Amino acid sequence: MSYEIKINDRIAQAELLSRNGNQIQVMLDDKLYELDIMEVERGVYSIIHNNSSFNVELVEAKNAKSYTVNTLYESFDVQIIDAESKYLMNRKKDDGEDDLVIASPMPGKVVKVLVKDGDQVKAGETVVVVSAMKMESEYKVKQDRLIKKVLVKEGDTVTGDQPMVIIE
Amino acid sequence: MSYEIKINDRIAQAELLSRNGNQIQVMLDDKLYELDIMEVERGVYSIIHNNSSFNVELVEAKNAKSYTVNTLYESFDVQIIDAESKYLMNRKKDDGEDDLVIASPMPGKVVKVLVKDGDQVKAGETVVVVSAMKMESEYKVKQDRLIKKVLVKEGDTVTGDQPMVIIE
Amino acid sequence: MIKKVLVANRGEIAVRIMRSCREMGIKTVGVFSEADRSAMHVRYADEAYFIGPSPSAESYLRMDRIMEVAKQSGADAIHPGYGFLSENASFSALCQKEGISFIGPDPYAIETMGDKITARKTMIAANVPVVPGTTEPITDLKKAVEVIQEIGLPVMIKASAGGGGKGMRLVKEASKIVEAVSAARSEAKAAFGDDAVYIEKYIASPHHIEFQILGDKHGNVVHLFERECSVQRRHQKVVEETPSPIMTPEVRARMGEAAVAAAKAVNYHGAGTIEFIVDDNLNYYFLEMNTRLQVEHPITERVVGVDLVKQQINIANGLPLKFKQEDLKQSGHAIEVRIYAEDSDNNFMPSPGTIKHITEPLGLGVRHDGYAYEGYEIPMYYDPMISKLIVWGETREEAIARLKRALYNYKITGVKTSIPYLHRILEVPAFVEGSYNTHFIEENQQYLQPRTNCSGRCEDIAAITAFFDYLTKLEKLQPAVPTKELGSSWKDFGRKRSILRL
Amino acid sequence: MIKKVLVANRGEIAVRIMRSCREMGIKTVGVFSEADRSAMHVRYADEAYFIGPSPSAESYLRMDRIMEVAKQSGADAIHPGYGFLSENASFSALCQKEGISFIGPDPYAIETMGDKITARKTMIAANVPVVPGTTEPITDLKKAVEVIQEIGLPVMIKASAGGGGKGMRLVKEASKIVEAVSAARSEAKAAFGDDAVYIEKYIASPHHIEFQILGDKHGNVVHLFERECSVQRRHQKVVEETPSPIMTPEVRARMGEAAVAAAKAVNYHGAGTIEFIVDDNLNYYFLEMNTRLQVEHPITERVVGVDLVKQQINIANGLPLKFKQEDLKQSGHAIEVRIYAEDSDNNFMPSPGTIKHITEPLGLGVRHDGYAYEGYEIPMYYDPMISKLIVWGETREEAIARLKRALYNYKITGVKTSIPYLHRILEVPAFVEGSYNTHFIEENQQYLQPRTNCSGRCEDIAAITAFFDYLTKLEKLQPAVPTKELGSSWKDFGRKRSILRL
Repeated sequence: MSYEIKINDRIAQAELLSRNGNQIQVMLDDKLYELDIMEVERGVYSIIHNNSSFNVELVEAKNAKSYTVNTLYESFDVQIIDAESKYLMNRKKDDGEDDLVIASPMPGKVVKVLVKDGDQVKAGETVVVVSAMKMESEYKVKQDRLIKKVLVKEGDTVTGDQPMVIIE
Repeated sequence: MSYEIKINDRIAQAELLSRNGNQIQVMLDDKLYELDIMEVERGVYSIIHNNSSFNVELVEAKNAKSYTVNTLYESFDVQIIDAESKYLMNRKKDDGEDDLVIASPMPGKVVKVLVKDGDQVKAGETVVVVSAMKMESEYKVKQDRLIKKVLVKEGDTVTGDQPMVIIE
Repeated sequence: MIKKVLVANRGEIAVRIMRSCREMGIKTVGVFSEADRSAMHVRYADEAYFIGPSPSAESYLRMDRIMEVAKQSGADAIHPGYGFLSENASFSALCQKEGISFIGPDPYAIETMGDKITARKTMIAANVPVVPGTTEPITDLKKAVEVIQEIGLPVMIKASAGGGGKGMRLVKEASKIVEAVSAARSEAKAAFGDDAVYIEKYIASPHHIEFQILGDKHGNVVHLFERECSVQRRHQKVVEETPSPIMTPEVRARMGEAAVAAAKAVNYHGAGTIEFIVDDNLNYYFLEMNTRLQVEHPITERVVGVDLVKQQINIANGLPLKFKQEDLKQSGHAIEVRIYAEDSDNNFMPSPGTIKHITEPLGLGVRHDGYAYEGYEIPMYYDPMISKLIVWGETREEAIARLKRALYNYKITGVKTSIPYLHRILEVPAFVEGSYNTHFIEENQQYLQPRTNCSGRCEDIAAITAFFDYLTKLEKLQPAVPTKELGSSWKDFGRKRSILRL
Repeated sequence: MIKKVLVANRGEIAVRIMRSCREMGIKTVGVFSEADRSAMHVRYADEAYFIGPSPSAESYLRMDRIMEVAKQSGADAIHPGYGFLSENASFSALCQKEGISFIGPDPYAIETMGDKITARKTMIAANVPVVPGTTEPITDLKKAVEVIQEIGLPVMIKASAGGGGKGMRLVKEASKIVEAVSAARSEAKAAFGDDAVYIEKYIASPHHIEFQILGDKHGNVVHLFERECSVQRRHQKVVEETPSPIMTPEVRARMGEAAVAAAKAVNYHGAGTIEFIVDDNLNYYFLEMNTRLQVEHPITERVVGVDLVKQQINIANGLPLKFKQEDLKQSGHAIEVRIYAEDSDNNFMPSPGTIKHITEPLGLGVRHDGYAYEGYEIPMYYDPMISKLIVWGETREEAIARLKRALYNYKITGVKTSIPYLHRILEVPAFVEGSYNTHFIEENQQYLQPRTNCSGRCEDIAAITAFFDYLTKLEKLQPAVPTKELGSSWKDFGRKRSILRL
């Protein structure tokens, strides 16, 4: 089965052709890769390709299908796109620019909540302000929106990726 | 509920009296311990007792109820004894000295298998020889036994605690 | 003699201090805020006491709580580390009053050096060069011109009431003096309603070079040579090295003497640092004194071969310094980099979070002072520094190569770190040549942007690895393959074992 | 100049060599056996090649396979590390023949020093002191007595055909000579049917002290001072330190000269070690030469400030040594301990297995050379050494304190290690005083038994922690608490997320 894989801005076709222990054959777009691949530590892979040795670290991002992938000095955002992801991506496109959920990408403390359930907000309006390590970040909507549910209050500590406000 | 805990050769009564976040009260035999306990890394606990700071590492031994516990310079074998363990311990006593399964305590290579399914062996006879890091260990039976099933063959690599021979 | 030290700090420095205490057979007492229950210093200390909520003002800055713990635990000394209470004269005084040894200078030295104006006056009195300039506001054009001629060009004119660049003028040519003074004054008047100005020597290519000093309670003071700290971002040091690549033996000797004189001027005891601003011709001027241990102290320790924390404790114990100036020398080259939890490529945004995986660099010439561990959540309340990596080499060239090798092998996942950014700094030509000043980061932006070090193959392999991991996870969700038939005893055993394993 | 090095080894030494290569900008090629696919040296190398099954004879000792990989990868040099092919003259010769630089001495030096008798004769010719004794069997009582008088008492008489203590006699007094020789001979006759004996000077309190040397291809040889390696268990070094606590500057200078002479006697180039046996009066005798890098080389690197692997590569490149004898000096004190995966309290049984958790010691004066990582399974086919911990201190006392601090903070779970045993060694009075010889471990058994360092509280806390962990696991098996009601959008979102998370 062929999958679509999003690497930063590129979308590539990937298919696992064979697997025999550590030895795998993968077709990535029109290139055939024969790799010796092994998870040596949790989330750390050792890969030997044509006798070159690579260390690749995977950190799961938002969900099991999206990764931050670190190679020697580089970092890639990689997303595996299956039917469900496609559906969600299309739906998101239809909705315009906003995510349906405003989440803090990093842990912090909610400094200000500027809306309440049922509020109508205008494009560009700030919804919530979060402080982490003495820096404040403002979270805004990009379109006119209805505030469906506010999930945090001022003073709350939020973890990374914790939903704070649901909009419609 | 009170549990029996085996620490090396001592058997103690333990009961969790209360728990409030990291703060716990445990009765161990006739001593009351009020601890601040926290798993800080996988299998590593930080404990503060009367403001003394302890680091305790747990390594699961044969099963989820037995641990090797490392404190500063010491190592303890700790086993939680519940109804099931008691039953097994009693049964083992009835059986005499042998375990029903001969397992290698460490990874190694099977050098010799001296028995086959259905063999009758005498007390003290060697059943299997395992080599690890150039040292050979002989596994013997302590009583006259019937070999029920041999699970390994010469040249096999065994992991720690892997059953090799089942006896009756 | 000190037998138990309360370390009134957190993070890497708390652990670093406790290490030296342990080597000296001294017991340690840690204190912690709510956010720090699982922090390494709590785990490393012999005793640990909770002192309050996460914000520093409610915990690590609470002198009363800390003093209470000192008494409760029977600590006979307090080490403040750096930051927090380390340069707080009242805390030093409180310790004095309570009869607990403060491992640092006395309140007088902290106070004198803590106030810029007093410090400047004290240095002038001690014949330590300061940046030439006026200490009193000038309200008169003629006086201003006179002063400028006295100081010598170039100079910077600054609005006395000012800030934000308003009323500031740089003057490089004699013909522009009058014009510049007038312009600055009228701009200051318009902006702040006050046309008084200060005049200061302008240093076009400033180097930040500091000297480590140690003074005992018997009046002996020595210096342990310099540290070059010109690689700074927003006045925050990023890379430090010793020896300074621009230093000469003659200037080093003279600056060292000035540093010792500066410390003696305030009867200094303990470890301290004299910061100088140095121009390209190696003219040096006193900037300020840090009356505590510096973050970058390890490079001095490595090149001079002295444990500065142990020296601090010995001094607090009233022992005389066991070495004289002539016993000390620099050997080889050391560099320190500070690893921050930050997204260096995204405006250096702090990146708090949980460390998922950490691989520390090892081997020859590598020292690592950190406090993070796998599963540790870097709290958002404090400085986002994770660790300091210190390398030593026979030569500067070797030290740079070694640092690159160490950074290459230093892996932290879970949070973004400054490691890639630091690696880029080490490859900037001006850094490699050792010819840089405090404008280094600003001036070398083109070298400091994220780059692609790896061919398309790298990207492909990254994609394939994620893909493979995903497939493996999917597979694990399938029902397990039925186990082989092994006879009834074996099945029994298997069942029993799976029960035992919960 | 060498651009790509094949490292024909595994474990910590392979990684250590690759580190120096990386600092020099040299590419590295790793080779691995079946058991080593996940080993650190495979991950660290730029390139990695599979060379055969796990047993060394079928992989790391396969000269042909290694040479094939060298050619396939375009490596221009091979570093053999220690062990495996490092002292194999044929391999050195094969490299010569194939035009690939062998980073080590030429076949002649390896061969000459590899054969005990030839080495002894070569040393005698070079005026390097050897242990006085006979090289030919003696079959005659009178001749035996003569030789003993020449060598001087005490001597050991050994059966020529012998072994297992049979036919061995220690003679301390002149009056017992004839009796002892006769007894040894008749015992030897009875046991082996041959009454020939050897006679050797007996050293009652032997110290194992070795000198590091470096020789280039231009005839320059220097020594990098001594290493004291008398803490041995079954001839296996356990703790090494430099300087030796029994050394004097005069003897050091003379032994250094002897070491240089020994190396010159075989036109040695590369890094090598001259091992001496030394008595309590500092009489020293050549024991053997190791024509390779030693396991304990890092203590020399630390105290002398030289990267020995880089020197080896420079020498292989044909460069002259960049320092003379008078440029080298020792500064401070360094100690190395070897961390083994073993059960030291259970007859030192090897303890292979999977590393579950590892916390490496950090901070001032600590070097760590290892190759294990979390999740790594230590294979059963090779030496069970996990890592080497090297510390430096201004003084021997500080180095010991630092080593104890580092061991305290070094945690490895999953396998048993020698860490607690090493800690006990550091507290043995004879070690603390620095007055020990190769009988140290034997003679100090009473100090080396496992002890209880902790009160009954420790045991209780161990029990409670396990108990608590068990209860927590039990709890996790209970059905989860239902999630809070958060409105339909939120529930939808929650559901979606849990799907996304698989």
